[in-house]
Amino acid sequence: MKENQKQHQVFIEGAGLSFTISENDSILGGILRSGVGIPYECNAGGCGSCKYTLIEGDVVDDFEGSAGLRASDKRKNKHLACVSRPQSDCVIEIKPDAEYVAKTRPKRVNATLQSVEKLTHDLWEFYFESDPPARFLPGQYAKLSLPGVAGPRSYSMCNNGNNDGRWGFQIKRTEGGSASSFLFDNAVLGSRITIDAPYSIAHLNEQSERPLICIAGGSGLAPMVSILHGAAKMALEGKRPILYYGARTVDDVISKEYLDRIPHFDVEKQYIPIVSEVEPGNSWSGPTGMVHEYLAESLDDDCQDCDYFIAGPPPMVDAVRRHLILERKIPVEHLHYDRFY
Amino acid sequence: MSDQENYQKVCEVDDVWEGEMDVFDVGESEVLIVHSPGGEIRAYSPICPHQDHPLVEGELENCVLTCSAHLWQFDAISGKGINPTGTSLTSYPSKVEDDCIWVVLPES
Amino acid sequence: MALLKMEEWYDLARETNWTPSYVSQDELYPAPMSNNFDIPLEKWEAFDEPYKSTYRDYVGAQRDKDVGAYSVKAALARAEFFKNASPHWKALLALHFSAVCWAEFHSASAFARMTRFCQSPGMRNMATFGTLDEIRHGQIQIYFAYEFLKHDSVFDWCHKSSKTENWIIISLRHALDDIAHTRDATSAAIMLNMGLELAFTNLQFVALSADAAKCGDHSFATMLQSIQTDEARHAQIGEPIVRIMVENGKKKEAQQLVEISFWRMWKQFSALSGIGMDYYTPLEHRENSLKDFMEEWVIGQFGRTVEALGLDLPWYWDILKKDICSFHHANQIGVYAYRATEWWRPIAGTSPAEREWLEEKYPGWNETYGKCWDVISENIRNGDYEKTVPAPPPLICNMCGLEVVGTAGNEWNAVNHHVDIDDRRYHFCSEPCKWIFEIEPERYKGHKSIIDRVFDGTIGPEPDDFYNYMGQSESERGTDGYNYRWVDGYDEDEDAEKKYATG
Amino acid sequence: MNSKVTGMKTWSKLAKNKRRPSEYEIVTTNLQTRHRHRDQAYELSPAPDLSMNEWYRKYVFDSPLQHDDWEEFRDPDALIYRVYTRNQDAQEEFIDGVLSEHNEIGHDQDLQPEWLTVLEEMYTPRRYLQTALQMSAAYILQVAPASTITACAGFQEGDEFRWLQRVAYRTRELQMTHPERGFSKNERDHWENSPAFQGLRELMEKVLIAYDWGENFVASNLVAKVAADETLRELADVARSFRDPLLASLAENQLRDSDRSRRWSAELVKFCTDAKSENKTAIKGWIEAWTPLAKDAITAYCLALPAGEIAAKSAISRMEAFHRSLEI
Repeated sequence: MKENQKQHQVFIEGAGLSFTISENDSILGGILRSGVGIPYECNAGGCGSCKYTLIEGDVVDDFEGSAGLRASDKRKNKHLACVSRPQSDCVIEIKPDAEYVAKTRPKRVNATLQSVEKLTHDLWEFYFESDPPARFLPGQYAKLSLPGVAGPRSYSMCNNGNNDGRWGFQIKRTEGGSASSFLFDNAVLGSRITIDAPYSIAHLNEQSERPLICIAGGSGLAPMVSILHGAAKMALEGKRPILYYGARTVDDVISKEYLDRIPHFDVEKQYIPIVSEVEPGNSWSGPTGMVHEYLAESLDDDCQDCDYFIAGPPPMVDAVRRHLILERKIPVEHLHYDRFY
Repeated sequence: MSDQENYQKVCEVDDVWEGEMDVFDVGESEVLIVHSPGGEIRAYSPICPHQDHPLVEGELENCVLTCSAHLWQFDAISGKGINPTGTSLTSYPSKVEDDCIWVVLPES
Repeated sequence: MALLKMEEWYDLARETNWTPSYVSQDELYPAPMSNNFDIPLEKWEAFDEPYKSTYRDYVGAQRDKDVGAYSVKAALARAEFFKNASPHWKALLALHFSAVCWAEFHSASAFARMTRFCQSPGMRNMATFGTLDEIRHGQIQIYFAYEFLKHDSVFDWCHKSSKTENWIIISLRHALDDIAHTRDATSAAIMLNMGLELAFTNLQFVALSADAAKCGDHSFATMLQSIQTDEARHAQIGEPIVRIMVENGKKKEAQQLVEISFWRMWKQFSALSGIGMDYYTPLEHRENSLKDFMEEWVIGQFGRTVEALGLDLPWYWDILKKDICSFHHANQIGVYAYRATEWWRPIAGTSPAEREWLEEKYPGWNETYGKCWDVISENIRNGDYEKTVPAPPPLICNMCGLEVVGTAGNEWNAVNHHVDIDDRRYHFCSEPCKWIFEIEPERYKGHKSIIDRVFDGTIGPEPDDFYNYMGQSESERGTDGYNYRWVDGYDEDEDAEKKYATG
Repeated sequence: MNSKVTGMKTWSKLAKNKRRPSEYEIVTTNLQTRHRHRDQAYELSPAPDLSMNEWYRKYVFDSPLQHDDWEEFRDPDALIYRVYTRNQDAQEEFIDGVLSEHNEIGHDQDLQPEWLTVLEEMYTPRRYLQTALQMSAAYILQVAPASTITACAGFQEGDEFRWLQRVAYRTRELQMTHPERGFSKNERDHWENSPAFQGLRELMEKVLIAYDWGENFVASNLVAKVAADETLRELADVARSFRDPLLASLAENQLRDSDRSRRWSAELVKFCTDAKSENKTAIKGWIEAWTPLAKDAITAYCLALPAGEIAAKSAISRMEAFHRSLEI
């Protein structure tokens, strides 16, 4: 978090806004830190939400060939705010969007590893601690810069914001994944990382009175745990949130004991794990199949009036949102998710 | 109508079959031509009113146009939002003449 | 769930024969649709399929099979694969899909004939699955082919070929109509299930699937495997019937049906899969040759199955062992030379490196077929492209519809097998093709090969008449898939392009 | 260079419509080979030398039912294999649930003796009727002049087999609870000899040998199958009054399949009559020729039901209503 990098001035044409940004920061980071909102989701060059047109100046793109930018976009001098950094003063064109104004402006903090807990054979929970308080809303994510790993990686917090500076993440071990290889193989208690947070507007809205339905797969569990903790503090009388969790195998199912720690959460009634690949001979007696197929069979007709939080592997998120929006006709504003790729 | 001379040629009708949509360059601008099942032809701005995402990457099924980014849906004939409501595609006047599709684009 | 187990009730669903009284047995099971080979009805009723499946399980399993194949992700991966595929692989895909889509869909009718006209309830039910399976195989493969169409119009033939009079389509239709569609239900069941599915689908689908996986086309590979598992289910119709025939003194008849259908299918596979394996599969992905596959799966495995059922090895087994090293090599020369009569872009597949592989797999290849390719290569190097296209029409076998060929070079051994009937001479590529004709000349003698149709005036004299007759517009005539760049290897693409391109 | 490799929007055979074809059209049209030459449906010696070419000429090309372009027929459900298996898997799962539920509450133990007699004589023998219907659909399939018709008939054949197996399943289940009765022993005898079934059996046997493709389609799908289904509907109504909701549920589900058969059959009728007025005459003639036999079959079956004559009348009137709906 060195602040001795060169600073540049970025001017948003048409909006009459300008802000100062360090050469090392992404345009998106700079915009959000200055209190302006523009659309974004994955923060990693995948979804293409944060496209802007460069009118003047130089930027460097950290992610050549990112999926979010088409050849035709490049011809029109478009870039992605999340993966481009200014190299001079710039003039850009992008439509500010108040919905995306950060309720807590993202900041970079240093943190050290405090504890590790094994949730399943390959999904572990890591707690870090920072000096400044941990400020974020349930469901938001952070960009973690890990030693020896090129570029930041996005992970959702699994706890709630707090003054003790505690940040919880759940990370899945993936073969050959450098981020997971640092955390699983090299990190020791006390290892230092940098956290840039919070991001995302797919967070719990304490004003909404709609019942909550959380749908997760894989490491998409973390934001749901955060949301369920957050919801526990809200007095949603008689509106118990439901957690659907899609696991590939029985071994990937999150234990009831772990979820039992969420206040007022009745795991027997509110937690529905669904397994897609049951080995022959396994004694699994719960539902099987893909999460969206299970929802197709089991969601009630009054599902229109719920808020949906969705996180997990991209194909799962895609199948679930297609089902909810295209088949169930649920209003798009009731769905909360970030499109990662 | 004084529009008459402002019509610009986009493409031939055969370029966009019933049930298809496609994007064409007209001068400096782009226009989305939607040929709905049933035969109606419409011209729209090619970008979703939600965010900067090309509509042509979405789907056109049974006169419903779905944007691939956030699955916003629009009535392909009226351009009005189906989910969410209260929004609509930016529509341009269009006509079919001499087996070609013509539009009037706003002055930029 | 309190449900009965399949074994508890399955047999009841196979007790469904009744004795008609408002119509006669002969009216209900007439020739040419039915033939019980004079075996008593109760023997047919004893038909027992080794692997049993219920409708309930069938739709569940089949639904699951299709989920992955039809996903958007799989479709994108296929499109990506296709864009990067070499002309070799594109030619292979075009050839595969244009031959199998309609052929498999059409097989639904052959299974329906078994359901309607056989007299074994167990077989009736298995054949119903067969009918549904074949509808699947037609539809899923044409769906895959359709994804390629927007990149390359040669794939239009996957859809349009079924009713055309292209010589390759005639040849395939003749073979399939002979074994599956113009026979009584019992014979069709033996011929289709034994002669085609049991004998060759491993070769077609397992081998191709392995190649596809090696090339990175995983969804194609998975789809082919899933087809193969369907085939394995309904192909089991053949074995119990052969057993019933053998046990009831009809070994000779069963033997002949197997021999006819196996040979007919061998000729088709030899030309289509043989060329596909040994010439069209990209060299870096080739492991086994057609000969390797044939020796292991067909001569070995199928041979053992035939003997285990109480039949003999076909009389032409020694001829077959020679044929697996020769027929497709010779036909590849013809297929390449007459490339304009084909709708895809044929591959020579005889670059220097490929010739090395062929020599290794088929010792002596260079001295025989290689000599022909020497001449073709030399003409190309000299820019004499027209010399690579033979002027005279080829001699076409009146059974298999493929070119009458022999081993080229010093060992030239083409023998003109022929039969004369009613002032017409029928030509055959081989002793077994002639033998099949002579068993029942009435079945075949009225059919005209594409060349016969030229000579009798069905096809007009102008070159365009020939292509029009075959349904090929000018843009649908095959050209060298590499534009002759293979002659000195594929590496120096740009230079070679300049060198050979402007012919 | 090779001329530039370019793709196409859709199959050339579908391009003339200038319309994006549906997935159904992409994978179901133009996959048939036999409807090419009058004497040579199959690529071997022409008729009469090859008896199968003779068969196809006589019964398909020379059928009174004619169309210049059979390939233009479309299934109104636009059903393709993967949707068929998906839908039927869901239906079968539902049926599994219904069967399991009733089994668990001892449904069969509580059935009244007089109802058990009806099940034994009127329901379980229907697996033979299902077999005849399965065979009948299989014939339509193998002579159908277009692949879109092949597909419709193929799924219908699958449906008939589905219910053949479900009736067999129920037969065994009833036998296990009531071993003293004739379940799984007497069905063939009832089918071959009981007056209730002789009309249906006569109808089916005669339909099966009506080999002309047009007549077969009409006799099978517009008359015999409709008659068979309407008798099932009557049986299901009686089941309700005898507190057998299980049979009622099964029948209701089976009749959903039959509705699909009626939809495509009615569409094929319209397709034919729109093309040629002679087709109207032919179809009308066949319906008239086959209906008396079907009425007798319905009457014989229904008279053996507790509801008797009323059942027969309502079943017949529904069959006639279906015929009227065809606007022939």
